Parts: sequence; C-alpha cells; structure tokens
Amino acid sequence: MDAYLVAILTTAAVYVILAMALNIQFGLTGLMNFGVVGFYGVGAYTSGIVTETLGQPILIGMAAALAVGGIAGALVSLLSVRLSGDFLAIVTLGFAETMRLVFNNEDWLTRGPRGFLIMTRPVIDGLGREASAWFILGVFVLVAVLAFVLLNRLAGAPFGRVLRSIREDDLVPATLGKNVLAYRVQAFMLGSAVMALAGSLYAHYVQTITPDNFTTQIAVLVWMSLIVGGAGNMKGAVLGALVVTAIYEGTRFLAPLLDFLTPTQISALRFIIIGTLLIAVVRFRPEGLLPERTRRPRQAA
Amino acid sequence: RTGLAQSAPILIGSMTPLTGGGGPYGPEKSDAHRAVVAAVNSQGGVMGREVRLISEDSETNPEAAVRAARKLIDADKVSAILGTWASSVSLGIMPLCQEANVLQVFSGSSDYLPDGDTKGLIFNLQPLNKAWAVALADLAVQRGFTEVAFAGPKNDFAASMGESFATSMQKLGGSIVGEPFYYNPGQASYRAEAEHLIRMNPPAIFVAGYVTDFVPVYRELIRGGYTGQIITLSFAVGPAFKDAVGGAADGILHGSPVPPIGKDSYETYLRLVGIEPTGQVQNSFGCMAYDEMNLCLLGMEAAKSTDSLAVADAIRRIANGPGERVTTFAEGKALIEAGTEMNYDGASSSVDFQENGMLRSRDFALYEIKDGEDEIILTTTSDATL
Amino acid sequence: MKPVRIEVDGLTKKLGGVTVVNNVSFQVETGQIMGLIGPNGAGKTTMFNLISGVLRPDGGKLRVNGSDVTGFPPYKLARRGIVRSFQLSRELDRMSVLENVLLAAADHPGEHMASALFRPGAVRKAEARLTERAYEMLDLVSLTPHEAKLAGTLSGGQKKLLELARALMAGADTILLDEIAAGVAPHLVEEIIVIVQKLNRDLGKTFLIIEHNVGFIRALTSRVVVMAAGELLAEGSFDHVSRNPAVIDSYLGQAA
Amino acid sequence: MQLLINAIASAAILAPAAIGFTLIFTLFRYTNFAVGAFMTTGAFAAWGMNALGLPIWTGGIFAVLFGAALLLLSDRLVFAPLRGRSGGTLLLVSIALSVILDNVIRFAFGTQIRAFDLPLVPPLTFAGLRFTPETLWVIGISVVATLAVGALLTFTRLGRALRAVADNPSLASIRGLPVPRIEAAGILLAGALFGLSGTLVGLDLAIEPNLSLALAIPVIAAAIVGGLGSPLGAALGAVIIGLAEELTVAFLSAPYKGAVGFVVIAIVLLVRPQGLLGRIVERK
Amino acid sequence: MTQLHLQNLCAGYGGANIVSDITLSVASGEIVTLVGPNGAGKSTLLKSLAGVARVTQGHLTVDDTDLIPLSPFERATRGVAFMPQDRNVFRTLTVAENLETSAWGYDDIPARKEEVIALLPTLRNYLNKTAGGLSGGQRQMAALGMTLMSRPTILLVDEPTAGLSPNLVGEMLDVLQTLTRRAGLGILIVEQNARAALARADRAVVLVDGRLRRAGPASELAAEPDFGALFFGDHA
Ligand SMILES: Nc1ncnc2c1ncn2[C@@H]1O[C@H](COP(=O)(O)OP(=O)(O)OP(=O)(O)O)[C@@H](O)[C@H]1O
Ligand SMILES: Nc1ncnc2c1ncn2[C@@H]1O[C@H](COP(=O)(O)OP(=O)(O)OP(=O)(O)O)[C@@H](O)[C@H]1O
Ligand SMILES: [Mg+2]
Ligand SMILES: [Mg+2]
Repeated sequence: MDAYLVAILTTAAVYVILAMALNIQFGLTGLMNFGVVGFYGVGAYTSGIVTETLGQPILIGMAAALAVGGIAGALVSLLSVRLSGDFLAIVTLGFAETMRLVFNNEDWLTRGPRGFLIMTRPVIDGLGREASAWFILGVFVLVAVLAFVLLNRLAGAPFGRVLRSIREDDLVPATLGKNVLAYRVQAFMLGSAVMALAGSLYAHYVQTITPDNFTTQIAVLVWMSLIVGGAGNMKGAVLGALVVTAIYEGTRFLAPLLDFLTPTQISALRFIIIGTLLIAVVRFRPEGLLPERTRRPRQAA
Repeated sequence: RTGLAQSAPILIGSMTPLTGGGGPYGPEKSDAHRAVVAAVNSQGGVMGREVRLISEDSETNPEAAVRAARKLIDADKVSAILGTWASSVSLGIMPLCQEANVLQVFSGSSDYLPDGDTKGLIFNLQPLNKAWAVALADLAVQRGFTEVAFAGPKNDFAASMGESFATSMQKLGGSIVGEPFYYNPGQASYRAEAEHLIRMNPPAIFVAGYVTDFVPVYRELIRGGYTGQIITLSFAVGPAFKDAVGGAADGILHGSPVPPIGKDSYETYLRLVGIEPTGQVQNSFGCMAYDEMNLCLLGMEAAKSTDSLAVADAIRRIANGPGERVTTFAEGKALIEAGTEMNYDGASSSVDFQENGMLRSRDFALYEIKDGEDEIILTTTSDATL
Repeated sequence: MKPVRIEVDGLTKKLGGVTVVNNVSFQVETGQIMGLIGPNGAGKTTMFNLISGVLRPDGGKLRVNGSDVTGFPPYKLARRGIVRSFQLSRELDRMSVLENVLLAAADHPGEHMASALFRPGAVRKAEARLTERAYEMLDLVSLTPHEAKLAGTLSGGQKKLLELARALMAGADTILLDEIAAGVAPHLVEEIIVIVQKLNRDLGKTFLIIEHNVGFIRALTSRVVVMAAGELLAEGSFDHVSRNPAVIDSYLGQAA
Repeated sequence: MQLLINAIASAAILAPAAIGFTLIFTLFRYTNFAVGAFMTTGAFAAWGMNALGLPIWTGGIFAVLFGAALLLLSDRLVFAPLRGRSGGTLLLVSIALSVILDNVIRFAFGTQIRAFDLPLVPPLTFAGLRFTPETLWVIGISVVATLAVGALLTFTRLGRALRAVADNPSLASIRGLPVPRIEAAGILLAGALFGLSGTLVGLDLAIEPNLSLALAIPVIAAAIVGGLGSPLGAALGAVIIGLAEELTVAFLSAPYKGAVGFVVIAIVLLVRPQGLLGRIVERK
Repeated sequence: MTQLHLQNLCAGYGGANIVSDITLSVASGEIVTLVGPNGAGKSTLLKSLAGVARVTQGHLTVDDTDLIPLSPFERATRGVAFMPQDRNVFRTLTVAENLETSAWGYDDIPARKEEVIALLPTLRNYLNKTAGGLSGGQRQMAALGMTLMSRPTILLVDEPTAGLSPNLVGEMLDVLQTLTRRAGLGILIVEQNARAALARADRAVVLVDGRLRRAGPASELAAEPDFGALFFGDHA
C-alpha cells in the first residue's frame, strides 16, 4: 500500500503542477486554455526526444521541454488577441488535438501509435525499486514546491493584479497603460512552459508515452482540480489536484463492494460517481474549496 | 467456499478495456477471466489457495492503465496482470510490471510488444501485425485479388500494417492500390474517408479496423456505391456488426487466425461463459482471455509458486509441450499431480510460444459471409518467427 | 499661447453604419481645463474613445505633443500621459476597491515578471509607497471606508467616484473625465471641482471634461467645445457659447 | 460536387444540435460540452424505441421529447443552482455531466455499437451524384427544423423574450417577463434539438456510447464559426466545417481531419471574432 | 387609488442590512423624491421594493397585497415598475424591441409603444438602434420608456436624469409629473439632481446610512439652508 501511495502522490504532484500552471492562465488571467494536454504532451515528447533520440541528460530534456512549451504557448496565445472566453477554449482544445494527431502520425519523430520508450529516469543509479520510487516522488515534490513558491509569488505580486484585471475587463488595464497583449502572452507562455515541464517529469516517470497518453481526459482532470480547488487561488489549485486525484483513485476501491455488477457496469458506475462528486463539490462550493480572496495589501506604515 | 485452505489467496489482476476504443471487446475478456477463476476456485483453487480476481478498467488508455496498474501492483500486490488489449496499454504498463516482476499475459498485435520485455515475463495470445499482413495478403491473392487497396485506423494495431501488407502482396506478385490509407479512429463520421476510397476505385479494399470504425466505414462504402470486394478482419464482423448492417453483410471476406470453431476447448470456453456455440466466429478476444487465465493459473500450479520468473518458465513448458494434451485447468492440475508432462491446447489457438513470449505460428483462414453466416473458404499458415 | 497637448485634426468615426463623429478638429492646450459638451448622442464619448485609443478613427489625425499617434492602442496613449474615465463605469468587479485604484499606478516594478519573481524587496517597497498614495486618492473621493469591498458591490455613485480615483492615481498629466459628476452627490461634486482645480493649478495637469452639469462646467473650464450630431458646433468660453442660439436650442434649453 | 453533398449531409446532422447549443449559450453564457452526450442519449432513446419494434419516426419523436425532458431535468438539478457562475465552472460541470450521461448509457446498454433497423442499401444516382434515402431524409428534416427554429427566434414574441432574458435575466424579471418559464421554453427547445440531432446521428452514422466527444466538437465548432446566437449561422458553420473536413481527406491528409475544424475556427475568428453571422456584444 | 406602503422595512444583500427601519408610503398621483449621499442605500431600497434586493424584516404592501413573497416579475404584473440605475436596457435588442419586450403579456403593444414615444419623443431618433450602441443619455431615455410600457400604477425610478443633457432633464421630470396628474401614477424617484427633482415633488425623504433622516413636504425641505448646502451643491 505504501508503494501505491507513493505512486499516487507522484502522479498527484504532476497534476498539482499542471493545475498551478492552469491557474496562472485561467484562474488569474481568465484565459480558457483547454489545451493543457497539448502543452503537457509537447513537453513529454520534447524531453523524450532530447534524452533518447539525441542522448542528452535529463536536465537538458527538462530545460528543452520548458523552452518548447513556452514557445508553443506564446504562439497559441497570440490567438488570444482576438479570441476570448469559450472561443479560446475551443481553439486551444484544437491545438491539443492537433498535437495528439502529430504524435500519432509523425512516426519519424514520435514513433507514432506504437509509443515512445524512455529509459532515462530522474533517479540516481543503484537505488532499489522502493527507494527509487521515493526518490522520484521527492524530485517531483521538490519541483512542485519550487513551482508553487514562484507562481504564488507572481500571483500575489502586482504582476498578478494586472493579470486579474485583464480577466475582469481588459479595456481598463489597457487604458491605464498596461500592455494587455504582452501580459496575456507572458501568462500563457509561463503556464504552458510549466505544463510542458510537468509533461517532461511525467514522461521520465512512466517511461512509455503514446499519443493516447495525451487525450482530453487529462485536461478535464486538470480543470476539475482547479475549479474544485478554487480558481485564482494557488493553494486552491494544489488542494484541488489532491482532492481530484483522491476521488479518482479512491473510487477504485468501491469495486469489491459491487461484486453483483458486471465489470463494465462497475467501471461505468465509477465514472458516474466521479462525475456526481465533482458536480456536488461545485454545487456546494461554487467558488471552490479555497476561494480567491482579494488581497488587502498591508496598510502602509 | 468449498473448503479452500485458509492460506492467503492468490491475487490476479484483470485489466480489460471496458471503456474507450476497446469497449466493445473488454466485457467478453473480463467475463472469460471471471468464469475461469470461478471454476478453478470451485475445484479447490491453485495450490489449494483461493484465486482472487481484481478487475480494473484500462479505459483503452495508457495513462489510465498505468494508474490502474499501480493500484494492482502496489496496493493489491497482484502476481500477474492479464487481459490488456491495446498494445499501447500493454506497453504502457510494461515498465511497471518489469520493475515489480509482475507477469503480463495479454493479447496484442503491435510488432513492438516484445521490445519492452527484458525478463521473459510477457506472453501474447494474439499473432503480431506482420503475421496478419502476411496471411491476409496470401489469402487475398489465393482468392484472386492481386490489386487491393489498404485502409486502416492509425492506431497501434493497424499503424504499420499497410506497409507490411504491401510488402507481402508484392512477394506474391500482387500490389496494393495507391498508398496505404490511414484514418483517425474514434471519429463520428467516416464519410469523407469512404468517399476517398471509392474514388480510388480499387477492385478490392482491405479494411483493417475494429468493429467501432469498421461499421461506419463499411456503411459509408456501401452507401457511397462501392461495389468491389471488401476484405476485413474477423473480429470486426462479429455479431454486433451483423446486427448493425443486417443483410448487407453478405459478400464480405474476412480473415483471422483460424478460430477454433468446432474445437472442443473453444466450445468448453463458450459454454463456460454461457454462450451456445453457433459454428460462427464468436468472442474472438474472449477465447484469448480464457487462455490467458488458464495458462497463468496452470503455470502457478506447476511452478508451485507465484514467483513470476518461475511461473513464466512453467508457462513456456506447459504451453509448448511436449506432453499430454490438456484443454482445461482441471485436466492440467490432474497431470501436475500425477507428475506427467503436458501440452496446453487453448480455446484461441494451440498456444505455442517463441522465446520472447510471442506466438510461434498460426493458421489463418479466410471466410465469406453468406446469408449472415461465416463460411470458411481458404486457410494458410503464417509463421511469425520469420 | 501654451503648447498644444492634444490635437484632434479632422477625426471621423463610423459606428453601425452611421458617422457619429464627422471631421471634428480642436486642440487642448497644456495645462488647460477644457470642456466637451453637447446633447445626448452628439459623439462626445466616441471622441474620448478616439483620443484614448479605444476606437481607431476612420479618418483624420490625432497628435499628442505634436507627434502623430493616430491608431495607437490604448496602452501606448496611456503611457504618453493620457488617462480617461468611463461614462458607464467599468470597475473590476471581483477585485477590491483598493486594488482597483492600485492597478492604475504607472511604472510599478512589481508589474514586471522578472522583478516580481526576483526582487521581492523592491516590489514590496514600491507597493507600500503606492498603497499610501492609493489611500490618498480614496480619501479624496471619500471611498476609504469602502476600500476592502469588491468593486462590483459599490453603489452607482461610488463607482463613478472610483473611476475618478483610478484616473487620478495613474498620475497622468492629461486626464479625460466622462460625466464624472453624474450620479455623484452634490456636495461631493463640489469637492471634485476643488480637486480638479488644485491638480491643475499645483501640478499643471491638463483636463478634458465631458459633463452635462452646467454648474460644473461653468466653474471649471476656461474653454469649451460643443459637439452636436457628430460635428463641431461651437467653441469658446462657456459664457460665450452659452449665448449661441444653436447651442441653447439643441443643448441647454431653459437651463441657459 | 459530391464532396459538397457529403458536407451538407454531415452538416445536416449537426445543425440542429448546433442551434440548440447556441441557444443555451446565449441564454446562460456557457459552453455546454454535454451536447455530444445529449445527442448520444437521443440516439439511444430513438434506438431503444426502434429496438422495441416501433417504427423509426416514433423513435425520433420519442428522442425529441426525451431530449427536451432530459435537458430540462439536468438544468434543474445541475445548472440552475449555478446560474451566473463563471463560464469555466459551467463548462466543467457540463463535462462532468457528459461523463455521467455516457456512463449511464454504458451501464444500461453496454459498449457495443448499434444501428437502427434500417436496410443498408446502395445509393440512388442523379446526374452522377449519389444520394441515399437516409441522407435525403436527414437533410430534409434538418432544413425544416433549422428554418422553423430560426423563424421562431427571429420573429416571435418568444424569440424576442429569449434574447432579452439571455441579455439580462434580472432586468427581464423586473420588466415583467416570466423568466423561469421563458428559460424553460428555451431549454426544452434546445433539448428537443439535441434529441433530433441524436436521431439523425442514428440514421446516418453509428450509435455508440463512445462518440460524445467526437460529436460535441464539430457541433460546438459549427456554432462558433457561424457566430454564437445565430441559428442560421450555426447551420452555415456546420456546412463549412463539413466541407473543410471533406477537402482535407480528399486533398491533404486523412488522419489530420480531426484538426481541421479547429483550424477553420481559428481562421474564421481571427478574421471575424464574432463568427460569420454573429454580432459583437459589448460586455458592460 | 393605489398606495405603496413600507412599514419598518429592512433590506440588503446576503446577510447584512443596507437599509433599516424604513417607513414610507407613496400614493397615486404623488411624487416622492428620495435623496441622500452616495452609498446611503437609495438604490438598495428601490431594489428591495422591486424584489431584486432581499427584504429581511418589515412589511411591504401595495394596497392590501403583500409584495414580499412575490418575485420581481409578479410585482411587475401588479403594476409596480422599476427603472434601475445601471444595466437598465437589453443591450442586444434594438430600442423598439426593448420597448416591445417590456410589455410582455399585453396584446396592444403597438399602441403602448406609440404612447411612450409620444411622451419621450427623442426615442424616435434611435428606435432601430441596438441598445448596446446608445450614448449614455439615449440609454436613460430608452430605459424610462421601457418602464412606462407596462402602464404601471407605481413607478420606482433610480436617477433617471443622470447623463441627460440639460434641456432634457426638465423635460423628463415634466413627463413624470404629467403622468402623476393625468394617469394617477405614484412615483418614488431617487435623484442626485435634487433641485430639479424637488421642484416637481410633493414630498421628499432623506436617506443617510440606510436610515430615514428627514421626511416632509418637498418645498419645505428645499427651503432649509443646510439641506441646500448638502443636496443642491449650492456653491457650484
Ligand atoms: N458601438 C456603437 N454602435 C453604434 N452606434 C453607436 C455606438 N456607440 C455610439 N453610437 C452612436 O453614436 C452616437 C454618439 O454616441 P456617444 O456615446 O459618443 O454620445 P455622447 O455625446 O457621449 O452622448 P451622451 O451625452 O448621451 O453620453 C450616438 O448616436 C450613439 O447611438
Ligand atoms: N450587491 C451588493 N452586495 C453587497 N453590498 C452592496 C451591493 N450593492 C450595493 N452594496 C452596498 O450597499 C451600500 C448602498 O448602496 P446603494 O447602491 O443602495 O447606494 P445608493 O444610495 O443608491 O448610492 P448612489 O447614490 O451612489 O447610487 C453601498 O455601500 C454598497 O457598497
Ligand atoms: Mg457619453
Ligand atoms: Mg444608487
């Protein structure tokens, strides 16, 4: 059971990072990025290609993922000049789907549907199975904490205030001299780069990535994390990712109680329960578990 | 329960595609697993221990499958994971299984499946892609189609089949029409794809799909006025397909590893899961699942252990023979107790493995649908060790 | 004559197929308090939208301190020292009143990603300084007791006052006020008059003011431009134009 | 030419749902991702009647009624308590609802693919163009439904009231409009359109619990390309998306068909942010 | 003879009361002007009468009908019409459609529309414009027009003259006065433009910090010097 918890926490750490990245984009800036999984996948494949095809060390892979994710984010964010709200959601969803098709069809680069094997792992040599699992968890938590500290600082800084003002009404910051497009691009780039970093971690953890690893389902889980936790609140994003992972994994353990149903029905029921729980959380905590609070800067001395 | 010893149960993970692209095939697999385990337990279990089956849904998605495998391996501590179907899923969980020394018995066809195994811990009940391509090209040419177009979904099953099929056709003096045509699976409509094929106007088209994409592709081909020959894979034209298209199914040629129609072990399987044999192709994946479970449990019984390396060795012995033919767990157990060598003959095939856990060779057959019934017309052998 | 701060040169704008600003020209001098008046629908707010870059003109030129800024986006014009308020107030609903004002601060180091991340000390200092200034602005418009409320829950008049506080906070040297007094209680309107005069006198700030409150215009402006039906109707001191029969007829009515 | 006909046939299936989607969007300002699931549910409702031996048209009528009732019910249970919440929240809730609906179907009917009891026949040919009886029916039904709903929204008192409620429900109530009843009318209409589209899916495509996402995306794409709020725009958007997909498969690369809808949206919206027939709405 | 009556009314948003202990009545044929500083709770009071803000205590009746349990729409059908201070037009509808929609449930819409346009003739200039594109003053006119479409018996108007050009301020208030005389309307009007509003009012009430501070005949209040300083801005 320990090992299982370690594994689940490791996955949860990836979702925590993704949810925080989405919080920069959606929670603060109001940019509906439904293409989370596109950037995540780009990061995973970039890191895989850099470490396996090009034989570079894992840190270079992660750095490359950050860079490529950021560039992809910047390009996609240029659409946000003209598109807002739900429109951007659909177009970014399209970006993710397009990326998935690229992963699936550009076999020369990604090895297509058969999957990309990654041997490089974020562990030091010579650790046993259990110790490396703990080690990896440690690495992931470290990255998550680092990301939290930096992103939370940004969110709390005047930078975050400008982002939130863009979310509320972009004409106001614009007439006050803020370059709204530049902020949107920065927020999008930053979030996407972090998503790609999460993808890189994930790739080196699971070691086989296929296009099917990057379906909309994952974007949905990340969105659920953010909404359940509380959009706009970095701590909420963290809590949300943990809660959603707990719900997703916890429902597995219902199966033994439902022996009278067919496995198909048990599986269907599990998803019905997950969906219902999420709706219930949103219904009773519409602003999320940890709602965004308007910060009152300390009274000037 | 029937007097099983109080010792700890043997835990087996059953991971089948209950949702997602494999949804149509998952239930028959998990039913087969359940049925075998129920039967074995009622006959005293394995090594006198109860077998407990823990089912998880792979969602036909490696991300979900990895999480489910984590639970099976680390929380439930299963000794083996059976039943994965999509190759991406089998491959996706392979690093975990290798690391934790968990046996994998599955049915998949990607040519890359053997690559992820370094410990001899995998067994695959389905012939690989290459074997299918060689066999189907042979059957098509034997049937007089030297010019065949290829169409298939871009997934781990059909992804490279176009090329393999083209090569095989060439070897036999035929060729494929145009380029192999891949489409994106999981779409709502395949009208545009069908239109494209119709405009190529080939004398025959080999559509290497699953039932969920083959049904709509076939419908659009017919409704688009295509009158040439359609060749496909048998598991795409099971009862669900025939229900869905009715009389229009007649005339389709389809090929598959010789399903053991009429074979005793196959009928035993069908009856075990409560199906009356009809002499037709039924549950092409369920019978593999039946063999997956029998092999795994017999291997444990023979190895007198759940240690995966020992079990894997035992499976190789049991499956490949030589020895007395057995078709069920009960028969095998009796032989083990008598100390006699055996050769397991399965419901899906004779089940002989190469060193890498892939099937050694299989007979393939070509069928034609006539009045809604499959009629066998040709057979060939495809040696997958080539 | 003082240097020209804003020069509107033949600006034209079509909206919904109608020319709502038609070839209008006028100049605002540096340090002047100028009025822009005219009947409802004359095109005054549209003119503000053109000057602040919210709308792009279909014709004509806009110059600031003599350089051509036609078609510039709003943030660039704001950085050239032109800030405006909105007639239909646009508060940032889910941010506190104080944050609404703080946002207006120009050149806040904490608004740059790099310094926000790596120079928290400097950011904190700037934030403290600017917070103090923001409270001064809130005091000016009597909103200090409401500083922690979400701006979306303010009363109608308070939202207008917030618009004013935000425009003043920006520290721009030219401020465009669009009916800032409408809906504001009369005693506060008087205070606003005092504030504007003081800023103009002490800091030399330039104002362009749209207002239907005749007393407000008379008390503040040295010169007014009158628009009607998208065109320039008259120009001069308020007393001068208020004797113009066309202005009386279309705009002032008996209030003259 | 054949490509155009095929595109229109595909569009005809999606158009009613796209109109229903756009109706819900204008009324409540959120993207209801569950459209695909509602269509699938409609297809299963019609199939269920058909499988009981009733003719397909009764199945269709049942699906339409069922769709309307189901959408109203889901609104009462799920969306009504969340009125006025952010678009992100509602979008997500609709996805959760979609997951629930899909799995209820899976729970009840399993995962097999199904079809109406309709003979599969080769096409009729006119002037070198191929038609099947089903496509003709699908196009006919869809055009009638689109025009009828378009007229309803543009010319009737109810249409005007729906637009008023969509614009500002609180003001509508103050102005004496029975807002809950008008909203319910809009929801029933949208639900009926989802059910209708579901039936058309069953007639022309396949019935499977796995298709919700594959259906939802082109529907939403069509509504956005056409301009949210415009029923005719939604229909036009559906044709454009369909045509772009046909052309991609014919001349570019079939596996990338799934990306085409998005590229079309991106291009259309970059040129006309309000969609082809949409109108710009100021936010405040 | 209709009468709107408030007895010890408390109202607000969520939990807290913004206005407390208000006792007041408005009868057919009279104009009552409500003045007070920004944030005093004037709009909140009107909203609570229209059913948009929540009444927490007290009584609210029109003649003998208790309004409190009624929804905004039901209050509207009982003759109470409310013109909000902001967001008071349907921006996506044309002005004509705005007017038409505001008479839901009546079958003489064209006649009503003509009647309203006769009262507010400038509306004719932009009948077919989308309300979202109106200027500030045009919007106020349209909003008042919508409010009159239901031929109300009690009219609650929140700063109707804000943003109107000077020549129209008097005209609009005159229209309201005419309506009280001719159609027996009872009007409760909130105005910052207090001088003009008091000139046409029968009675006036002063609201400060959510409580009624003064009430009396409009002319009497208007004559008080400290009142003038506070509410007329006599120095401007
Ligand atoms: N977005 C728009 N679309 C169409 N017409 C518009 C739009 N904005 C303004 N107009 C029209 O342009 C004209 C000028 O409007 P503007 O808001 O500039 O007037 P204004 O002078 O500010 O009037 P007010 O004193 O009433 O605020 C009006 O007739 C108005 O209806
Ligand atoms: N939706 C709301 N939620 C919470 N508080 C609110 C809300 N709306 C208004 N308030 C508060 O109630 C108080 C009274 O507001 P109200 O709008 O009634 O004032 P008012 O007298 O109309 O002022 P004005 O003359 O400026 O329009 C204000 O302090 C405001 O902050
Ligand atoms: Mg204006
Ligand atoms: Mg008010």
